[in-house]
Amino acid sequence: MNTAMHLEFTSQLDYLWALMPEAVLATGALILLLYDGFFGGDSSDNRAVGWGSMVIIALAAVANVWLMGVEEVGDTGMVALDGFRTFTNFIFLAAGALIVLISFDYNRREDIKDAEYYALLLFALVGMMILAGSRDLILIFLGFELMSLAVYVLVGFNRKDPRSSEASLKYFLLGAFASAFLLYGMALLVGSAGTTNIGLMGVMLNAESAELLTVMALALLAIGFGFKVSAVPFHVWTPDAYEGAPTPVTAFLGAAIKGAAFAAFIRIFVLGLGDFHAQWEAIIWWFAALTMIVPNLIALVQNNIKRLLAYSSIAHAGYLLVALIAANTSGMASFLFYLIAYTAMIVGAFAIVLVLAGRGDRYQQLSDYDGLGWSRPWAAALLALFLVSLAGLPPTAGFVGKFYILRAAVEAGYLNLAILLVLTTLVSYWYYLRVIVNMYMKPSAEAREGVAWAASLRTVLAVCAIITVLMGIFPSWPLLKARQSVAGLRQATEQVVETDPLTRR
Amino acid sequence: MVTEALILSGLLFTIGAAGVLIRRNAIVMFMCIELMLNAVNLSFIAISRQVGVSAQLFVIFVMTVAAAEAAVGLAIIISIFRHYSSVDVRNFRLLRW
Amino acid sequence: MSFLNDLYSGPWIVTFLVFFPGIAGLACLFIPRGWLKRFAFSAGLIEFLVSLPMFWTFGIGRIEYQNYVSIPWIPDWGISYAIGVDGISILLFLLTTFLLPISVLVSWEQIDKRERAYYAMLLVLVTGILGVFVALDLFLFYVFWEVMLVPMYFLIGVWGHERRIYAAVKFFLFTAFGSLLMLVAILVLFWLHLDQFGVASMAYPAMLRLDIPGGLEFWLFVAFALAFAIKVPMFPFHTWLPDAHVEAPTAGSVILAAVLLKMGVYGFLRFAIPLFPNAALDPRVVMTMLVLGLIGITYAAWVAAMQPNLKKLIAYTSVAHLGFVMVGTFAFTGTSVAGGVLQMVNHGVSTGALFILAGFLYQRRHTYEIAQYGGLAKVIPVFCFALVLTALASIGLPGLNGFVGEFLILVGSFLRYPWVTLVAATGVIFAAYYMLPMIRRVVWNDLTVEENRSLIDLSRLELAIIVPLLLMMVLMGVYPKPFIDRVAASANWLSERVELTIQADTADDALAAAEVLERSPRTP
Amino acid sequence: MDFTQLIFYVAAGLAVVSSLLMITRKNPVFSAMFLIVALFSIATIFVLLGAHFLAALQVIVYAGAIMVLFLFVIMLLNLGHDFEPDIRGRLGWAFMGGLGLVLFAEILTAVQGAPGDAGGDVLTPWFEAKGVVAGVAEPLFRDYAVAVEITGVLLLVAMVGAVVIARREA
Amino acid sequence: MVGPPVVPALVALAQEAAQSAEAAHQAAYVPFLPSWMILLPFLGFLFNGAVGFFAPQQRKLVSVVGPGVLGLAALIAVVNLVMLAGVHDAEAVIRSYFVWIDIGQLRIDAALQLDQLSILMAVVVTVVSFIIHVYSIGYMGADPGYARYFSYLNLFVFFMLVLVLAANFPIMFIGWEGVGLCSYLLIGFWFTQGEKAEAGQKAFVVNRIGDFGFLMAMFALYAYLGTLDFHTVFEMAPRAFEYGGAAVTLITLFLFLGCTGKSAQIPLYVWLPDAMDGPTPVSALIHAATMVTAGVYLVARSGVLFALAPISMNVVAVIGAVTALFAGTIAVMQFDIKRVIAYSTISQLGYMFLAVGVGAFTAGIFHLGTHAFFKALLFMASGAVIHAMHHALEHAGEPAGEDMTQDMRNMGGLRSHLPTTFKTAWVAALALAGVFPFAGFFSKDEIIWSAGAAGQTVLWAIGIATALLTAGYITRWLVMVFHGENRMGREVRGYLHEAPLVMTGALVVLAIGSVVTGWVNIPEALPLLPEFTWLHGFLHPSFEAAEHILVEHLGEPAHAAPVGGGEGVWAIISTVAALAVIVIVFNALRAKKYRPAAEAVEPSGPAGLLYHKYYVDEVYETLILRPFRGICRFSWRVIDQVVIDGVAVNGTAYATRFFGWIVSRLQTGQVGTYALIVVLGVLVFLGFVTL
Repeated sequence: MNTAMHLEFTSQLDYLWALMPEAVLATGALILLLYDGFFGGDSSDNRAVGWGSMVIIALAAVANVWLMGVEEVGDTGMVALDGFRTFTNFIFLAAGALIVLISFDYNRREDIKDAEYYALLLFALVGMMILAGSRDLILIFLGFELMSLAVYVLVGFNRKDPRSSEASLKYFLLGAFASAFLLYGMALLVGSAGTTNIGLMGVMLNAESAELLTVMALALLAIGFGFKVSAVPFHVWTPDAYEGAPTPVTAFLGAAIKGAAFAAFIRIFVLGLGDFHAQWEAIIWWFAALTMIVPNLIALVQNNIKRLLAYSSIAHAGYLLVALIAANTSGMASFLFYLIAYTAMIVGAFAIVLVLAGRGDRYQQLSDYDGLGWSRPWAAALLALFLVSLAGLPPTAGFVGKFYILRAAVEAGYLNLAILLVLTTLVSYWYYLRVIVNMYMKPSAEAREGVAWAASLRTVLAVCAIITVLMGIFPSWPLLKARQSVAGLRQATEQVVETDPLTRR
Repeated sequence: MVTEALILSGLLFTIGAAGVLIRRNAIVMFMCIELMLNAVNLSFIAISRQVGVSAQLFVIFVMTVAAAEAAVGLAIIISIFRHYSSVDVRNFRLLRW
Repeated sequence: MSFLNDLYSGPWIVTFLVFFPGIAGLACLFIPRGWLKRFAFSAGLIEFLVSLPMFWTFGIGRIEYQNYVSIPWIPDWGISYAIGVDGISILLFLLTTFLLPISVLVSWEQIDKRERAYYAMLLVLVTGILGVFVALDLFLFYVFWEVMLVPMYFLIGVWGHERRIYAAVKFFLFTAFGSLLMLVAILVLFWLHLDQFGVASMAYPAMLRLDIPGGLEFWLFVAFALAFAIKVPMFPFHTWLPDAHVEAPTAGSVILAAVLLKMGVYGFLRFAIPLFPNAALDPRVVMTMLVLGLIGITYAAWVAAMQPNLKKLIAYTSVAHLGFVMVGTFAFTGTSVAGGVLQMVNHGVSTGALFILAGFLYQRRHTYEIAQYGGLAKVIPVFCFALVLTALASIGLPGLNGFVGEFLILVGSFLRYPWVTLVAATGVIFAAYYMLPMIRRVVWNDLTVEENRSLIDLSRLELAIIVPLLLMMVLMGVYPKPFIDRVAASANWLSERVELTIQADTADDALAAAEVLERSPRTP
Repeated sequence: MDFTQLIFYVAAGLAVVSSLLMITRKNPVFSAMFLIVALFSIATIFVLLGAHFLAALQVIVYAGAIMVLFLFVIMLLNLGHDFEPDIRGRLGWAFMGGLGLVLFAEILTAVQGAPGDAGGDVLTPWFEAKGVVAGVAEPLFRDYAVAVEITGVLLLVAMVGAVVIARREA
Repeated sequence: MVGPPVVPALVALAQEAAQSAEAAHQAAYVPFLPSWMILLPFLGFLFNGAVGFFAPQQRKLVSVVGPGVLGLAALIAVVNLVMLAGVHDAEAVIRSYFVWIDIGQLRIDAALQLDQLSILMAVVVTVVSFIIHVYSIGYMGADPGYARYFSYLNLFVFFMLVLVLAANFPIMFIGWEGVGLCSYLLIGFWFTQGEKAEAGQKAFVVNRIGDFGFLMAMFALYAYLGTLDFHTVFEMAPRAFEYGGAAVTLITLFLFLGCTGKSAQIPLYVWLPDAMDGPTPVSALIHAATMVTAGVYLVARSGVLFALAPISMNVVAVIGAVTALFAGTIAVMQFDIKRVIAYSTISQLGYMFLAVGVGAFTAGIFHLGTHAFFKALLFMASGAVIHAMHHALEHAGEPAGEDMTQDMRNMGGLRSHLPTTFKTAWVAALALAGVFPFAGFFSKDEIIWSAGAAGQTVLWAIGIATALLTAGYITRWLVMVFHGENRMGREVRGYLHEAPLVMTGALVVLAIGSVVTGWVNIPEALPLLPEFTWLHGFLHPSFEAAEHILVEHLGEPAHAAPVGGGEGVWAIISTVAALAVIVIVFNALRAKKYRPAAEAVEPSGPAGLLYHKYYVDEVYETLILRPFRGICRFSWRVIDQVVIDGVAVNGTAYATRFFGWIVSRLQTGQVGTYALIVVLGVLVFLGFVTL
């Protein structure tokens, strides 16, 4: 790696190099489509395509490893080449792989044969990676839409199920609606900055005397991203989409998509527009506060496990928003760490929900989980583990992640948000506990047919559980990696928080 | 004229947004969104006078995206119509609370 | 024996003791059902026997942490696995290991469903508790503090009585409420350390050197104090306790009362007061805490006197007893602090025994209603003997353990707060007022309930459970000196050191004072 | 008021009126028609603002392709009649209208800070130098080639997605 | 820092005191097996307790071991007394066995202090206990809890000896509470009867109020002096405390609060009459002879402190005198054979407090000793009567509840059936009435005289009045029980018979004691008698310091009664008056026809007031207990369940959930609503930045 390749972005070919993992994925997805078109025929199973996509993801990961050795020269390239990007790429790829693995079972059970499922998953990954790795508004927009379009379709992929279609429609309509706002914000931003390059905006705009137009643009931009990361009050689509979507896609929505949106959010707001911290802080503060409070409250009255996890996922977006507003190294590193932990636990949780729901996703009510702890001890124990981790109790990854976010918040002086975070966490304990109560403390529900635990699914669960526990007990290495990945990203952001953290809000 | 165009863009954007709120027909709502996108395009065009051609390039991508969205969106609408025999969003309330 | 000496003066014995129950607990999940009980008990017994020599190898009169070990855990955040015992923790530590085999044994006959998970939870719980008592790193402390919540939650919620779910959730949320705010405070401390010394550290000794701005110090103290006050529990944060106690299975109640509550006071002694001396010993704060302690003593006694439910009564007596301890803690003389620690151990033994005895009754009659009993001395005299003795120990009859702690607390508190002590001492009267009627209605009186005629007296197993506790009560009452000796030096040191920190006006002086009195964590 | 401005206001008025009509007509087909009118008006303004190429695109892509697609779907689903009361009641109208006014007011406030015509015109010299099509194409394929590539993927996704999701269940 | 700091100078004092304590070790008196004195009863307790657990039917061994250990202990005590009496002004010997509590400055040894006062008390305790143990063999012979009974009794003596022999306050407190515990256990010995168990509980709780005072006194003493050892405390006190100062006054008042509880003085006397529910030997031992006198012992022991606090002395004297009179009047109208004596005990204890309150410590201890004998005798005589009544009623097949066996209205004319009991009861009564030459005459006379000599005219007068009252009620008691017509059925009467030998033997021994114990201290003032102030001389070292302080501040006691006349004159007057009262009452009552309790009408008017004990229990119940229970109930039902748990805790939870529900209603599932929410959000946030 010492002989690092340097990219200067003097020609468009450089971008191809810089987008190597994305290119691998996209090409792979295309090949898969072609393969399916020519050889797939009427095969009753789309598993071959699934394994193919696993291979492609692995190749993309290799490409990403290669990317780690590439350095960029100059700082205005449309595509970033930094630790942040490779780190998030890895997480997205890993999440994608996990989702592919849990999809096998689901697709067979729900009789979903279209190979396009996996191709779209890969395309969504491409979109996410572009989204998280770009520095240009156009690329961000395109990545955004690429990801969204693929996911709109994925959400509605279970065509037999009206819930799936409904979820897809709601997601699509509101997503497009929010895109318009985002785009309007971009327009105004371009108008006031005169450039589409995020890196240059800080130079072009004077943060000290920011015009109303810029502030407005920032607000619209924040709203657009707020929609994607489901920040309250733009979260309204989330529970419906999560509940209706095929469960693997729900996991994908919860883990990777939100992560990608957040990565872009952070890249634009912290890295690109960190100088405008004072301008966007108020908005994000309210986002964070509301996004912690509202979903945690609503989740208390949920009876559908998927919906409950959906609200839980919104609440986690709130916690991540705290990391975002902290806008310091800790904040970004904690985001990366949290992303790993969160991906592991949310995918794990949904994987169990997926299996237990049975054919046609019938068993999704909390009451269906009664007594599960004793009739299906492993499933229940794992679900309990993931829930405990989501709740942020030690010794799980969720705790360390939350701790890191809190640390970032305290360092940046957002004691009020830190306190709000822990209080809402307290509320969240309540509904996570409800699931555990049902599983362990209530008499068993009536017996139902056994479920098959495919090897792929068991692998996913094992991986998620190990990550959840190991990162809870020995978080050093990922913490180090997370910190290294954001080290030196942007010195200026450190100045934002230089003042005494305890005298500010 | 740029300012006027921007104001017009804002007005159209607002009308589009209001349309989304007012209508209950999924297709018409989607059309309203298209109008909003077009309003944004108008903004881009207006500001490209000062910013340069890159803002116009943006419009090209927006248009492409809008086309892609239209394809996917209408497909979704067709798909849901199969279930509900309706495109009235009031009927789509299996998922709530 | 030099091998033993080396072992017990070395750093790893405590680590072993902390994690052994947890590992054994996980092993429980895979033990054949037939072996399970014996396995769990053996694990508990081994734990206790291994821990027992610590009582003698503990260096009396030494104030530094013994069996100290500190190895980096999360170096990036300055977090290390740092543990050690001193006079404040050693007795609580040993109390926990002492009660472990007993609570396992108690469960032998009372738990008849989902046994594997039960013993696993019980043992894991003990790991959490032991960890709390030895952790010398704030992060580690917090981890253990929370880790212990989950198994306790399961113990109450799965193996409890009718309203177990309510009680379990209440317990969990209530205690988590306090600890989460403490987490924020810990992070602020962490940040302050980073700010003042440029080094990330969570080490407890390092935190003692911090120079915390006045207003902030108060709020940090409040955050810590809230967590601990809930755990103690102090009035008005006590209402989770009766519910948790009543619904928990016997062993759960025993651990809860005997050890878990102590974590609160321990937290005050180890963290809340030494870390924030100026806030904690601000006269207004002290008065508030003392008054709350006094309310705990009197009010809980009054409420206890009215309880128709045996377990609930005992639960409220815990609140009253812990009120005493809190008074001793915040009077903050060496004597009262030592008395407080001692009283915690005493309370652990006697209240633990009370819960066990209540459990024995429950096993026979499946009710905790006091009105359902009466005249038991005629049918089950041995049981009644144990109950009366325990009750007397609990109300602080001289010659039994309860008195010594109470006496030291009050005698120590009187030096500073005579009026507070005056009120606190009325607790002595109220103690008789709630406990004796219970005894009368259970043990004495006429045998009115027909079912009670056929009760059988304590079995051998039950005797094996209760006799060690009774012996401890008598031993600690008649010859408390060895126990006091182990606490005294640390208690005195603590109170002196904190006083000195307060007296030292400027930051420099405070640092100097801290430096002078700093316990260098060295391994002997 | 010179001629360009006159055209601008006419086109703007047309755009506003037709979009208002679009959101108020009960029949979706009418709505689509009015939207097309609005898009044409906007294309006119594009021309006035110097974006000739994009004006052409606007007509071709939007009016020509997208709106046809809309109409096609409306017809396909047999929604071309106006008895379906898909518009909110009077009260909803007023409320939503009010919200729209507020939104407009906010946008207006912000837009007033924009440089406007005073910001100069870099576009006219550029197009004069490069030509209308090349002026757009050159930066598009030079500086944003990668974006174009991505757009290709995007369109592929849209195509695949539309096919998959609209496909009748076997 | 609030509160009295321990002055460094006091540390020097403490060292000095320690040196003199060392000197005490070199005194000529070498205690004889002091630890065995207290260990023996304890071993007896263990043994009998074990028997009670494992072989409750075993009686023989218990009958030997129970009284046996006491006999040995008494022997040791007497030997020690003799040895001590042989050494002139022997210094106190402190035997320390192990360190009980040691922390910081506080060091409490498990130590015994052997000096004149404690040994004398030990002798009284062990001797009386031994006799009562023997008596119990007969009295409790048929009880199923025989071994348990003896184990309790042994334990009681153990604690009593700890109390008496302790060398510091905390160890004394162990004994102090320990005897309370045994009292509790023994009162409730027949626990299956609800009111007995309740009486025991009442005794315990009331005593705890007193103990609270004791504790506070200890804390204050430690705060001021830094030690709780008797020796050091009394050594340092005169220098550490200002005469009449607030500190020492408060300390002594707290101590006295403890005494009022244990020794049944106003206002805490209420438990003692109820304590009569226990077996009669228990009443004799604990509630007459030993435990209840612990308060007097404590005041005498802490004489130095009390001497320094004139206000406290006055309080002690006044409370004592008032209690004496008050309880005496109640005794006049009681019909329960034991209650009369119980109130009499309270009254006599009042006398003792009067004595120590006016500084006549020796007189107080003297009366304590004599009282132990004659009051124990009175109780045991009652016991014999009850025993007889019980047997007779049982044999006759009639209900033998306590209302039958103990109500004097059912008795009368028992002298022919219970001759020995009758005779010994008369001896005891005369002793109680203070008739020459019975023991009570000497001790009571000295108390009254001391009160007069101290210039307490009113108290002196009360003392005399009470003495006459005493003669009156005890004569009434005698008459109702033994004289006149037997008011039982003929059939029952036939079964009445004297108690067994162990019991009557014990009665006789005590009767002898009731006569001769008075002779240990014959004041010179009495005409015709040789002066023999052995007790004064013997106890002199124990009270020297206290008396020195008194003399220093109050001057020598006067040699004439407040209304003139010397000690001799008043002794004669009081004896004659008492005799006169006895004769008058005897004659007046012998002729009176009593109706059996079942047919009797309740007394009304002033007599009713006395009969109902001035309604004190009722007043306590109404004014203190009921409101207190109300507070308790309020605390639980309202504060705990409604305010804290209901509103604050569950209320928060419900509110949270409710808010959750409310907010969840926004998720209508309608895209229109969602769009509206989004737009509203946009508007708000844009407004946020634009405004």
